[in-house]
Amino acid sequence: MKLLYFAWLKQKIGTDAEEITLPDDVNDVAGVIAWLKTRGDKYATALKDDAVVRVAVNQTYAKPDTPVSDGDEVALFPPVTGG
Amino acid sequence: MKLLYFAWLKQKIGTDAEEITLPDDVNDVAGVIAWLKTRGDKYATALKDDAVVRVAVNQTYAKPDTPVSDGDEVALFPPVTGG
Amino acid sequence: MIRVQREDFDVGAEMRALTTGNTGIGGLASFVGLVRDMAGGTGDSAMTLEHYPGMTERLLTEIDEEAHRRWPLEGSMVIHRHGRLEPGEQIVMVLTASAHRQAALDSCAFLIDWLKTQAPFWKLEETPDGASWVEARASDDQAAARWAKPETSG
Amino acid sequence: MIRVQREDFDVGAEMRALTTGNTGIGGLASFVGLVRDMAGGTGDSAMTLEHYPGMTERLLTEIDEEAHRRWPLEGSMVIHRHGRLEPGEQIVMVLTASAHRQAALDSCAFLIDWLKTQAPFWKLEETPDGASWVEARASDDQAAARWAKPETSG
Repeated sequence: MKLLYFAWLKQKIGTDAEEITLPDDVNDVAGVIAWLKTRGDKYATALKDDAVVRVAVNQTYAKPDTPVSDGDEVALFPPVTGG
Repeated sequence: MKLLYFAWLKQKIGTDAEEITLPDDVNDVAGVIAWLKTRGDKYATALKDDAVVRVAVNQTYAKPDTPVSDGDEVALFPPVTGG
Repeated sequence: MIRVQREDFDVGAEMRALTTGNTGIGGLASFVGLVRDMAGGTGDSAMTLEHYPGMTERLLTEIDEEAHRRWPLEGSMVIHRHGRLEPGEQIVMVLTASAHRQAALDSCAFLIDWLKTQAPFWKLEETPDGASWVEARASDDQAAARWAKPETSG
Repeated sequence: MIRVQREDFDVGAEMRALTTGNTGIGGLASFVGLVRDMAGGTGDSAMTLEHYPGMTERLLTEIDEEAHRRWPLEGSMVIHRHGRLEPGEQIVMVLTASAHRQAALDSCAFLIDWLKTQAPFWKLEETPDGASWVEARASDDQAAARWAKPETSG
């Protein structure tokens, strides 16, 4: 799965993109976020307040129960601030 | 008094401006229109439906009872149609 | 600022003139009115705008000042042409600039509603059947009436 | 049509491109968003707009198509810049053209409200105290919410 991070999520996590392999028991957006939090302090800190984290799956806004699988592009970002 | 006519009032009356001397008993906008109607067929026809005639005195919108005197510029025109 | 003129105008140049050097502007709204071809491409849709020189400028200045009283504007520019205009030609332009977009958008709509309904112009349309003066429309008065302040309408 | 680009744009040229040859257009509305100097002329008000390439274009295309469904438009153009922008620079432009002014004005306001609140950009502001990410504002959501259709909001 391709993960993308934007704005302060990118800064806190320390990268703008990474390729990961999902554990077998992770199959929706909420699962991805919960799993990411276990990957270290940077992730835990960046995703602490997950009410302000927005997620898009394959460039479409997603909800916590939106299904994800290994071929997807999943983006995490703060609420947009417009142009 | 300087009289100005615009749009179809100008066409019907046949001139865009004229200098006139007001009769002594004409001293408001309604009086000017009533007097103009007596000046011939063109005026009578042009001013027949005086509900659609708008008047400005010295470039300010006027009402029937707006006073006028000899030094004024009085303009008669149809309702504006905007730009 | 307002201008009433026979000549065409350059919207981009007017925008630059209004905004250059003023970094307090966050939003610039504009409206340009164009002559529409009402005759289906036959070219018979030219029109002539007659106006009352002097009074037109006075009334445009008044409404421009009114917009500045109602909204916190950093600048505005109104240009209205007169004379004969063919389909596709520019008739009128309104620019309003403000720190925030809502003031710019609202004041622009206010000014163009007034200009299209209350500005002292008379429109002579050329049609295949000859030239005819356009009648004032009630719907235009309603659009302008939306902006009337209760305490000042009459 | 929409474009997301690093480069500046020429509003006058975009207007000509949209209107030339289409004499069905009676009204052209526009809005240009500019970087405001929030630091009182110290020059410390540059900002950087980050976006999500691909998703940004998709969402801008969707909202542009939505405007065409809601209003009878003859054409529209949305340009949004990204990257670092200094005070006075153009950020975003919306053009909408219609036979009648109300459709042009309303669709322009609709698009810019959406762009300023819902478009997938994140703003990093430079201040004398360093760079900071701008937080989303509730008032912006309200401006965009005015346009929500009851049957489709969620």
